[in-house]
Amino acid sequence: MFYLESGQFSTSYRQDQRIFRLWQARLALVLLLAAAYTVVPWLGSDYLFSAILIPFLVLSLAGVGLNLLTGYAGQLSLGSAAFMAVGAFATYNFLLRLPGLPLLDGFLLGGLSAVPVGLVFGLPSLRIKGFYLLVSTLAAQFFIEWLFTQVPWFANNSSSGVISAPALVILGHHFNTPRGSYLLTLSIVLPLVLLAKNLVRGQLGRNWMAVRDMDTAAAVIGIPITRTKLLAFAISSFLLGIAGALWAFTYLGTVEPHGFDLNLSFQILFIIIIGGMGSILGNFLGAAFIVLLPILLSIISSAWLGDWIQAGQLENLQKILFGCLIIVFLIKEPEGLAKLWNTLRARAHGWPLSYWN
Amino acid sequence: MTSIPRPLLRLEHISLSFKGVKAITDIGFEVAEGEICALIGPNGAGKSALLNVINGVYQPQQGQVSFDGEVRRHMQPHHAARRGIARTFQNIALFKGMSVLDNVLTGRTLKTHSSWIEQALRIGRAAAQETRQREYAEKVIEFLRIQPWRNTLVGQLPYGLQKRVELARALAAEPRLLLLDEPMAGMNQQEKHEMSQFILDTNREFGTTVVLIEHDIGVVMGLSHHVVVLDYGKKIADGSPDEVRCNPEVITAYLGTKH
Amino acid sequence: MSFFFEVLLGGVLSGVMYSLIAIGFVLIYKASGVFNFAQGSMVLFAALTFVSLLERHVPFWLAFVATLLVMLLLALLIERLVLRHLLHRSPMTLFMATLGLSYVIEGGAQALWGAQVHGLDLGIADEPFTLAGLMLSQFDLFAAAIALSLVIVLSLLFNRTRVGLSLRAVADDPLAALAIGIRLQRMWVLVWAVAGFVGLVAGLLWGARLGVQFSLSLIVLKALPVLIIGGFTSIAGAIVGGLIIGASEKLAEVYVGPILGGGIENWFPYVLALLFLLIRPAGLFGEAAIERV
Amino acid sequence: MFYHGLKKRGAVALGLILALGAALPAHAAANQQYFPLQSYRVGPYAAGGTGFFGGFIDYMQYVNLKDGGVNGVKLVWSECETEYVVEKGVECYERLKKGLNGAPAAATNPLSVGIAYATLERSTADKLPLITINHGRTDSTDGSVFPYVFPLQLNPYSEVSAIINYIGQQSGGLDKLKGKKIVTLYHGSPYGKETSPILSLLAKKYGFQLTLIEVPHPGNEQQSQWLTIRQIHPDWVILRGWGVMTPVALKTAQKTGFPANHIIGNIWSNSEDDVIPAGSAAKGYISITTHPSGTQFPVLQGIKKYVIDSGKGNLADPKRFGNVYYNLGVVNGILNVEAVRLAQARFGHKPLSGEQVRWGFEHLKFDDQRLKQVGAYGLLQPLKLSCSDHEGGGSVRFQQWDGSKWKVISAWVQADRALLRPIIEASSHQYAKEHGITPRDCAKES
Repeated sequence: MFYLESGQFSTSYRQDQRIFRLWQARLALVLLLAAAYTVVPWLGSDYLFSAILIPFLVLSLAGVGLNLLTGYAGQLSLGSAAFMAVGAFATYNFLLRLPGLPLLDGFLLGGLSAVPVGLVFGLPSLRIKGFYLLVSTLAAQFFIEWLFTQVPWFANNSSSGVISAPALVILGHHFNTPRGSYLLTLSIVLPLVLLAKNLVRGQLGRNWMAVRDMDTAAAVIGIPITRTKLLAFAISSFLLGIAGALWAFTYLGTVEPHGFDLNLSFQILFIIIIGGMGSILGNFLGAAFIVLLPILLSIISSAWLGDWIQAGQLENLQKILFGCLIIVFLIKEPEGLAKLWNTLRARAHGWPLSYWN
Repeated sequence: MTSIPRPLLRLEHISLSFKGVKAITDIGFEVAEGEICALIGPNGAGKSALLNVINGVYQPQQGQVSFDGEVRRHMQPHHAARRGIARTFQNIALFKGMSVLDNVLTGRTLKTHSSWIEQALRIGRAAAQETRQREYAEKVIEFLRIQPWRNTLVGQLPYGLQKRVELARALAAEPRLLLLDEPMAGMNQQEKHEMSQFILDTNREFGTTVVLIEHDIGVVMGLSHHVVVLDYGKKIADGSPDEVRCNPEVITAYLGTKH
Repeated sequence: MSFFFEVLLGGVLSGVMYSLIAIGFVLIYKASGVFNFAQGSMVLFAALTFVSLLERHVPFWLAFVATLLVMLLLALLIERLVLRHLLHRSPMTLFMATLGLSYVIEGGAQALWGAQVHGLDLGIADEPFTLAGLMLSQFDLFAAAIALSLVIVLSLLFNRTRVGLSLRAVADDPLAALAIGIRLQRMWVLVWAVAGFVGLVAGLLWGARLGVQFSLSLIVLKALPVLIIGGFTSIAGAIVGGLIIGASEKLAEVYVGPILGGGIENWFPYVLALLFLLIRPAGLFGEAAIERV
Repeated sequence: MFYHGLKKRGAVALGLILALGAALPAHAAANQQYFPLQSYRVGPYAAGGTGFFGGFIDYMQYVNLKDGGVNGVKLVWSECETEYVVEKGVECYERLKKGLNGAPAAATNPLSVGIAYATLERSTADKLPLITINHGRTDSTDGSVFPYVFPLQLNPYSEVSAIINYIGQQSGGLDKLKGKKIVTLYHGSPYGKETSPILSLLAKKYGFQLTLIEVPHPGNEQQSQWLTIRQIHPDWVILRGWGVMTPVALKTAQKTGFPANHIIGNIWSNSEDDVIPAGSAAKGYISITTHPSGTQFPVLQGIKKYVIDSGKGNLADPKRFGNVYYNLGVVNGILNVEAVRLAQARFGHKPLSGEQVRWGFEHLKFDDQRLKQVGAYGLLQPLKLSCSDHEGGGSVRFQQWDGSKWKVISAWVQADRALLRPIIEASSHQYAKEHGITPRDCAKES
């Protein structure tokens, strides 16, 4: 049925600039969204919502955030979790200390408060490059983690230092159930991703890639390097901040500073490596991969080799597998699952002509 | 050559050195609006360095550059770009990870005035401008006949085409002054011919002033209205092709006899 | 005042330990331009292997040699399966590859030797004795001595031997090295193996301190600032950087910590390194990288 | 083994759940009570997890093999590795909470503060008891606000209070504490900080001089902290450690010349895995415990006879049988099974819902006689829970490491729970207010 798409020519640049040029793609998208809002909530179980879909959505958003910075603007960062932490704790405090503040505004403010932090730790990127920048982002990682552990005010002086989700209410509608949290998360993540997509296909996105590929040339054709880099840090940490708030409140429900540790940063980096640097779709693929693989592994093993492989060994196995995949992708497919997906589609277009493009 | 009534570009007493090593010594010349000026000279004569001075990649220790009447000692690359100076590089400086179209579109960056917020929301000027940029980019792509590769990653294109794409990116900025660093290096006669055609057409159709570096004397003489000859960072001749051709110093420099 | 010196000394001596880790990085970075994040897990792996052998009643030296062989094998595999396929890739890519590598090694180490904590006794007492009013421990001196001799050995290896010369050639310009017939692959294997050896030594000293266990792999995080300060390409730099980090973080913890509420050791070195970067991007001993336009 | 069979089929069922994303149709339950285990056997804290869940599983196994379950209701369980990571803990909780082949889940026992916090509200919503033995959220002691959460035996506040009382005893009376210097070295995390306010309170009350020193996570560098301690020259150091921090603390203490027998470790610094890596430096180190290690207790002998010797033991390393974490697992098993038994006495000898088991937990009562019956006299402290008190015990014993094993050196030392109660209630009521909970009236509860 793929060759139905033949004969669809863009007759205007407007048409050509659509995210989904083909009506099949657009239809598929509409169906997908419809399903996400109707069938899934109707059929889904608590497990599906709170153990798979919500983390998947949140991690996808976080992936987008990091991808703008690393995949598009070429600034390597290991501090993603720190910016997420800022978002989470800021949201918590805004909602706590400004009673009556609408929930969504709380999330928005949380994201915004991550921006200055991102800028501060992004400043060194103007002078240093490549993995030297790791130092700056790692500094962020450790400092922020320490700060939130250290200053009890951030956790409303609770002796445990743990912050827990406020009531998720929008216009008197409660979202605290797994199903509700899922719908809420979905409705926050999707528009943000759309914005990100618009950015990367617009002038700013091209400037980012230009800076990534060769910043001297970028400067020569009049791209303001400083501004472009800092914008990358700002927007990236904004998205990460909101992702952090979602992580804390629609996914886990409660979180402590160490919940945003280096491992989370790594996870997000892996999402974009596996999913595909410089791709928006890739973040979803990568997130799905990183959420599902461990679950499938453990289920498969306990189902079929439950006796002779014990839970612990499985975890090690999975660690090894992850590592290998990272390396394999870096070697074989630096553009990640997204690229594979596109090649697949290209094949499908060509079908039945197997040697198309 | 006598002073031009109203030069677009004037260099005066430019001297540049790296860690004490002199690259350019007291060079000055003028380029008239709308002319094609060629910089020639043996390797290491300081030609590329001079281009880098003109668009602010290097800061000269002495001398000043005046462009369109505006005099400045220190110019930042992006400022130069703003004033309408575009250039290509000796060893191609394209954005390898991006498609031909996107590369050309980056050339439009200074013509885009919508804020990133507008771009994100696709509101206000953003969408309309995006389309306008696209139209112009397509015009340039057509002009340089690289439509077939519109959506190819430049990294995958052959050398000759990459040179063309780089020219396209420069033209997309609608420059008043175009600096070309060996636009035909490593090309065969056929390609060189095409490239020269593009340069001439650019000069005629858009009235773009061109300063180019080229080794192939034949091409240079055919192409340019005005030739400046450098040797060991000094200017040894400056004039019309014919004047330069019979300049004894030039001959020695090129025949390489000691002096 | 003597307290100040005690803190300083203590810091310097734990700095020695950092240096040991950092040296491993420098070696690999010099020869293959890789910032090897997996160094930490290599330390863990080496130490775990060694201890597990000891616990299976393998005599000390035999265990040591066996572990060395294992590390050599590991280096071989890494070169074959990873580095070889990542020639001419960006440092960023290489770095991320080593990130993956660290996962593989950590997982493997635990799968192989289990996750429980092992004690390790090198037979050197870690009890304090006072020297000129300053408190010292034999173990510290021992560690310092080891580090020192390691540096001497390595610099001899680099400057005197033929292998060392070709190593430096590779470091300076891989292509040229290839041209004059140096086998790049072999050099890399060698360097990674040496790094493995350094890792083992570091692992033993740290292991004797902390017990051999998972968190050994975390000391990789201390090495990064050390490298920034010392420069990625200089063994001397690694030592000095280590000492600076060690001393300053301890002093900061003792004198600044209380003001900020303590526990600042995790991020202080990074902030310090950041300042260094902004002032002297090449580090103390590193060669400044010149960018061609 | 038959319960493995169950595990398999259960997992396949879970596979289906995943595939369909739909709830598993709960077909008629076999006569089984299910325990979902969010265990951790790898990662930095594997030592604790392996021991604890080993003991827990072996005890349930013992009950199955010896009595054929609880009143004929077989105990079944399945493990899900959390690696002590909160997200994984949540995933496991959601995966396992539905029960196994219709066998309903009795209670969850994540041995992790983080996971406990993350699943606290879920447990309440799902009506599934959340057991946080010796740890967890202090104010969940107030069962009127936290009906489904049980910090059994000992909550963090009682912990420090008991330690101070012990130090009091040692110095010959709490009044002698005046002017004493006590340093608390704590892990740089919410867990580590949790007891600081209580310590300060006690310091004010008894007039001892308290210094709080933080060790940044994970704690494998403590030179500066111990030099500071040496500077202060305290009478006692209270060690609130976790994972690698404890052995390193002991090593560094030795290195800086502080005597191990004046360091008192808290409940998570009290296992063999904490001291063995420190080698000789740990000799003389004192720590609290809610249960002695050792295998002399009848219940452990029983486990040996029925489980270990018949090769059905869960431990890969037999040396760990009877160590602190293992015995904690056994104690935890005893408490869980007893809760099921009590609940059955009320709701009938059949598989019970979490809600019913909760009743059992709330009415847990162990006096010496009952302890003797289950063969845990001296292993488990006498305790009695109620609607308002979900902790029950609140007393600890002190043990000292002699270089090869722990020796119990004190009788049960009670925490000053009367003193702590108002603080706990203040906090629990604040929680109730934040979350719009109206506390149960415990007078009405039966």
